[in-house]
Amino acid sequence: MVQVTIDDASNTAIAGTAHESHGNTPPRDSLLAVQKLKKSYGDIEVLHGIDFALRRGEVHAILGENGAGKSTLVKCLAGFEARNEGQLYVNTKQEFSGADSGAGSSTIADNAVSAQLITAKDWTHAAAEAAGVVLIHQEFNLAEQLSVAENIFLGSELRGRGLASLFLDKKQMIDLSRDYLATLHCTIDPATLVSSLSVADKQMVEIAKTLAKDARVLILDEPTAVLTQKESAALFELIDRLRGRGVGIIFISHKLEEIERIADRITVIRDGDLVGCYPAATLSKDDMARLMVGRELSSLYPKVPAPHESASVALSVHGLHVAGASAPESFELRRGEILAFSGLVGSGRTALFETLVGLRPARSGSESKIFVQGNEVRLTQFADARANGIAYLTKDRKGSGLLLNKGLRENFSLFALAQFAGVLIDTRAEQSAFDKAVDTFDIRMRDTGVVAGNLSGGNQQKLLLAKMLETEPDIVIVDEPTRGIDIGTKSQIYHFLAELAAAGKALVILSSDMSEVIGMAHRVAVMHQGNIAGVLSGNEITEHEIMRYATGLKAAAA
Amino acid sequence: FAKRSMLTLAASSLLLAAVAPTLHAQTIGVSIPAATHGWAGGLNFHAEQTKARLEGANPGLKVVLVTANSASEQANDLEDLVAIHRMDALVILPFESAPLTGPVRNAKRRGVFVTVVDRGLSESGIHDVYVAGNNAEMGRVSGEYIKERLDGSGKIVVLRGMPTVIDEQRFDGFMSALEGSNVEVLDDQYANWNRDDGFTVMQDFLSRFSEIDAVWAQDDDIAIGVIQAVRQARRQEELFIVGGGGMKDIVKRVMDGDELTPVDVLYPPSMISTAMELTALKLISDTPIEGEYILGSPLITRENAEDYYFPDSPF
Amino acid sequence: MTKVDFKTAGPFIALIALFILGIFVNDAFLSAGNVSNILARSSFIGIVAIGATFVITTGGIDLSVGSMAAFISGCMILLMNALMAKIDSFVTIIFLAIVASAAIGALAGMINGLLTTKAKIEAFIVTLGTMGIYRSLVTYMADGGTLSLNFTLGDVYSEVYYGTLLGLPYPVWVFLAVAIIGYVLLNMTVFGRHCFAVGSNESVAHYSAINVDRVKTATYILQGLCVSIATIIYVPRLGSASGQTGILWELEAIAAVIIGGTMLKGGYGRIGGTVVGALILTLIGNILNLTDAVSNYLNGAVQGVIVIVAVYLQRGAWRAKN
Amino acid sequence: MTKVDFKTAGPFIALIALFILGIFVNDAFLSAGNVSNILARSSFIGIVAIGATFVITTGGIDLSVGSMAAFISGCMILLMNALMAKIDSFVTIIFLAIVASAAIGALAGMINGLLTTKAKIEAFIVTLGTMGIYRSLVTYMADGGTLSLNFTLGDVYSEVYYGTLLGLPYPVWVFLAVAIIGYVLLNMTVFGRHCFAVGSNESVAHYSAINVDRVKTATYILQGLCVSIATIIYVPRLGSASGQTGILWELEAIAAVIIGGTMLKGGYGRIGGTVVGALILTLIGNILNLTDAVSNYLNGAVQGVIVIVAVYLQRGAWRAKN
Ligand SMILES: Nc1ncnc2c1ncn2[C@@H]1O[C@H](COP(=O)(O)OP(=O)(O)OP(=O)(O)O)[C@@H](O)[C@H]1O
Ligand SMILES: Nc1ncnc2c1ncn2[C@@H]1O[C@H](COP(=O)(O)OP(=O)(O)OP(=O)(O)O)[C@@H](O)[C@H]1O
Ligand SMILES: [Mg+2]
Ligand SMILES: [Mg+2]
Repeated sequence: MVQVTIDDASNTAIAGTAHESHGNTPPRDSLLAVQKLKKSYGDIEVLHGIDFALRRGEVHAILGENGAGKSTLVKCLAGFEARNEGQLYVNTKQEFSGADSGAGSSTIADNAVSAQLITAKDWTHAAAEAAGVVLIHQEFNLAEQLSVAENIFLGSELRGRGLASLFLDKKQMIDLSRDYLATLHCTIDPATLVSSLSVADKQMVEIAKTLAKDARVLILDEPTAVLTQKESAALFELIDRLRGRGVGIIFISHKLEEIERIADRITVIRDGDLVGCYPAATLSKDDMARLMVGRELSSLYPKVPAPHESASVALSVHGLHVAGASAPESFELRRGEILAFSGLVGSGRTALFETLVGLRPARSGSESKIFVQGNEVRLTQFADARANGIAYLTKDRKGSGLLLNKGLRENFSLFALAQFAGVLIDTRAEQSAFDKAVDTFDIRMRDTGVVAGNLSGGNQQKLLLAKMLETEPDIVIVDEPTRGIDIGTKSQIYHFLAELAAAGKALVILSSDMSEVIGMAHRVAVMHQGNIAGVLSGNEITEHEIMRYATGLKAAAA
Repeated sequence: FAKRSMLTLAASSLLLAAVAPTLHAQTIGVSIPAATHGWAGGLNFHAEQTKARLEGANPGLKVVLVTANSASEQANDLEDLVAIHRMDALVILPFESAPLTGPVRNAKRRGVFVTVVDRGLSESGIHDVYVAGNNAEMGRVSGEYIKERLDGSGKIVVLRGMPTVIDEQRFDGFMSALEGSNVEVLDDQYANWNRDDGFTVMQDFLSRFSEIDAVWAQDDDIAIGVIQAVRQARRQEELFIVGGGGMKDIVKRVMDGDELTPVDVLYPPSMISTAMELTALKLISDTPIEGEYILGSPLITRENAEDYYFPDSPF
Repeated sequence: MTKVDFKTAGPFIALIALFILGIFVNDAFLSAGNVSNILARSSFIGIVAIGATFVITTGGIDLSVGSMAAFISGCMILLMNALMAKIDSFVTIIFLAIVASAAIGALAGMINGLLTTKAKIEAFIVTLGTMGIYRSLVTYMADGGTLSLNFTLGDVYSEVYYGTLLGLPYPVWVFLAVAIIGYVLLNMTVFGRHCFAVGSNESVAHYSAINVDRVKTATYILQGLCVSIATIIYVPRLGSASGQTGILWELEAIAAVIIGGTMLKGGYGRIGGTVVGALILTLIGNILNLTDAVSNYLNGAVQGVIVIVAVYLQRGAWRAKN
Repeated sequence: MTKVDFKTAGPFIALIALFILGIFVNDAFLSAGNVSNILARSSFIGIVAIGATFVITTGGIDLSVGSMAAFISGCMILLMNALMAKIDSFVTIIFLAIVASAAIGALAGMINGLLTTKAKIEAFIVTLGTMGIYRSLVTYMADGGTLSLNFTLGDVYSEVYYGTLLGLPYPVWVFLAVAIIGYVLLNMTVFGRHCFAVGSNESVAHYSAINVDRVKTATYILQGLCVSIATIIYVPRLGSASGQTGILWELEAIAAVIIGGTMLKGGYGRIGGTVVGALILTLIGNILNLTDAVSNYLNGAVQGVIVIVAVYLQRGAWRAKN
């Protein structure tokens, strides 16, 4: 039967709330729906009245620019944030028990909402989880010092039977974890500590975690941002299977081709307002981009003319031996050139460049020669790299990139701080540089007073870019620079990087995004198991060629 | 007091003359509190000195000196003295009386000759020798001096040590001496046998009370702090201070006729030497020396101060 | 494989090194009496430190344990002395005192826990405050002096400290039991798992539907219970309580925990290590009593150096792993 | 706006509440003498606590400050007494002693820092160890007793503690100066930013080209220098040093820092709050001495309660902000 709980202000609001546009009224087969949802942080309203409904067995994508409010919306849906206004309906239990309730005694039933209306106060994440609504956060939500299996079952640990029910059933948890990971074609050992996993593996653990929870509604907030195509494919396989079982899936991504591939319906939001809800089949990728950005986009990848043969060498690396790699590595980079490093996850791109810039010790006893603009330099600390005009942007923005509990200006200036300081820090200069960067990088926040952790994921990435580029480096190394960035901003960033190259800076892009590599690079170095397997240029740069080197099918002509 | 000095003298001469080779090595365990404040520092100093002297004079004698920072640490020390050093005799100045009663009894049951110093155990019949300081007496002597000096009426403040039995006994002795007089104790506060706390507490007393005729600081470390506070407030003229213990700095002042500290009350840390010597005497010569040796707390005045002034002692 | 062993073995290596030093310094070190003394002594700090392992693993700290021990001792003694007039059976009296002790310990721990979690005051401040409070209370109860257990009763009760089973003193058995229970609780139950999670990342724990406040409060209650158990075997040893009882136990307990490999910042706790840590601390004191090579004034310095070196060796071994 | 004020005002509110309590308890509280006593007294803990603010902001802890103060005092006194025989000018002697004090403080801090960063031993253990070491050394230097400054020299030097400028004792001016320098250093310089960054997230600091080890070590050196400054104004007060000197300063300093709103877990530090925290602690002691409404035995309890309540009020206000 229908249970009705009505919160204070909602009585009158509900009558006749049938929101006809785009068929967004909570219909009988809605698993989870909201109407007129508003959410504010402090005095700042972030969502201005969103209608959204998730049907059983559908993949419903949410599309929007960075900071549009996607994460906020799904956090409200999953009970992680309390909404300020609006109604929320859940219907997971009836759906799965197969009972489709008819009329109730209230007006809501007359509205054909066979779901339960839940007050904001009651919709805690625990309640949501009990109702089978599971959210994978955009930012990781793992206990670093615990193992994979321990994380997967955190909060819902398995225990033995009988007397053994006092104790954890570790073996079963490990076995099941291994099974869940296998479903995702992921081979990490469930006993590994999460702190030692790569970001991609952490994401796989996050996904595996949901499998342990038997979700009716699965919400994935940018799960593929840190995954490679192969891992993404495994995820989509899983999504297809769950959809077939009637699970409702909310999927957020900035990769439009993924949305095209997997979504049934698409809800677009812009600046906290609902743009509309559309059947996926009716939208092309260009439509999607236009709807979310609200204007026509210029071409995504700007044309950067390859540097002239005579352009001087900006960076030259000889015999750099990364700890753990089998052989030393050498390469060159010319001014005005964009060199991309591609490869599978864990192929050693990050390790190579972190070692180069002095963030990690090289293999002990190894000798390398590094020339910057023709002068030999020793980069034993990251500060040496900075002093030689090199900037390196980490791919782990949460763990190593930003101080999440500190203000935006403080974060922005941390790397380039000396530029703003004589004896004391010139906060005025700092502030104006920050204001300029907010402009340049289009960092969007509703309130400049927020801490970095409260920025939307994409805007955190932009802030990180701004931070590392503030020193105006001549050699820019960016590791996964557009991770989690919306298509509009991506294009901005590509144009920005292109301008840098055009101005004679040398760029290295470490990326798992194949189209980015192909679209931007003059040359592509493909890494395999810690070393460069091959370097492609011009017409050789194709997805096929890159994959052949990356997977070890083809090795560098020795 | 006469009995005590004579005995010490007798003991020392005997030991220095001890030539009779001992048949088997004898071990005396000495367990005292660590040097955590002035008086205990003096105690440690005298114990070290006496150990060197006894061992030097008696090749067959071994003195093991251990120090503790708490009652339970001292109980550990006793166990170690029994289990490891297999001591024949124990000289102990208990950190606190009650908690060490059991552990000392255990040692005693193993046939160890027990000399207790200063703080009596809470059970009678355990010790063979008791060299007793007399805390109540010390308080009483101080109280009586203040009462007399003030002609039976005046306002005083009291700075106490730490909340322990010793402090209680001294304080009670002091208060009983004042009984019936018109000497009014304005307030008493703990100063933890510590110079800094003595200074701070006295500063506050001086702010609080516009009229103070005398201060009982109970301990010379506290007295040092009190002196500085009084000087800072420039109220030297109106009051005097009675400390306690016999610290050389204070005794020197008494000797020099400092009006601020006209007297001191002796509570000698050298009592440990007496106890160690008596015990050694017992071990070596088997002289019957069981019993109690109560040390007095004489008033140190300008006249007799020279007898109590030991410039080389750390206390 | 060997690397993992190294990590776990860290504290053990330090322990063994000290043991060898002990043998080297004095023959009597290895005597049955001495070894059993060391074990019995380390049981106080050891038991308290096992409670502290939970608190620290969960990211908290408890500075009040020493004065809590003094307070509980005082309450037990007052209660037992009072019951002497009313109840004939010594065993009943002791039993009631033990029950009361556990209740007070749990309550005191709960107060620390609730002030930390509900009033949201930092654990360091809360327990610094309660440290002063309990110590004052026991001083007050003892009127500035010492509370002593009734003599005849004390004789009976002292069996709990001095009695032996299979050649080992009872406190050692109690220590062992507490250690085993602590190990199981921390490593094999849901509660233990949640302690790790809360210490590792509170918000993750929160989002995993773990009641963070409850877990934290529970660790303080556990700590209180451990203090109570330590007190139950402490009281028969010294038969008294005063403002000086249990002084600096908090530092010793925390040191034992950290020497054992638990991280002060939370998220990583090891009961076995804590046991070894407590033994190491006791051993250092014992070894200093074995020899007079070191001036008594320098005992503290030697202790300090050994603790630092012990942890260095251990962490060094640990680092070799990565 | 008002909300931000609340946050900053937290400790001040507690301070004012105590001040009113003081006036209420005793008229003498407001006397010029008493106020100047309070200020002069709080300068020791205050100066040490300013150093501790840096260490704690950066995520460390230093338990050795009290015994370091004792050790430095002892060294200064020995040095000055020795120089008396060689140098005539008292001012020169005092100047040399001050230089030596700063050098020893910086060195002692550096040892703590290097053991923490290079030997990778937890700060708690390192400084617990050095705490024992310094305290032992000073006891040893004093032969278990007290080191006293030469009397004539002491009279000259005592001006540093007892002298006044514009009606305020010199120590207060020194405290003020250290506080201002500390404030500027922490909030307005690159170094201060780096302290926040390291305390907030070491890995982010590392990836921002900050030399994490150097920043940490520098905070311990700063702490050592602060201890040395505190010592320089402490020695002339009583002209002596012993194993008792500076006892429990570490707890008081840390408490002052935390009462002032700095977080023990690092990443958030406030010099102004620390100054207020030190004043609060001194005030509590002063008020207790000004009244006999409270049994002496319960002083510690009242202190504990006030500290907890003060922090509660403050954190309560702080929470209201979010
Ligand atoms: N806890 C918070 N406090 C204050 N503001 C917040 C908080 N969380 C999010 N915001 C703000 O709400 C807005 C929407 O953020 P949200 O994370 O929902 O964006 P998003 O659509 O998920 O963007 P992205 O694609 O970058 O992840 C942003 O302006 C963000 O700064
Ligand atoms: N802290 C570490 N300890 C041990 N091995 C590590 C560590 N970090 C990385 N590795 C190993 O070094 C190799 C290179 O890792 P790295 O993260 O550099 O790869 P990557 O190609 O940059 O991966 P991604 O595609 O995720 O950016 C991997 O085999 C990884 O397992
Ligand atoms: Mg988002
Ligand atoms: Mg990489």
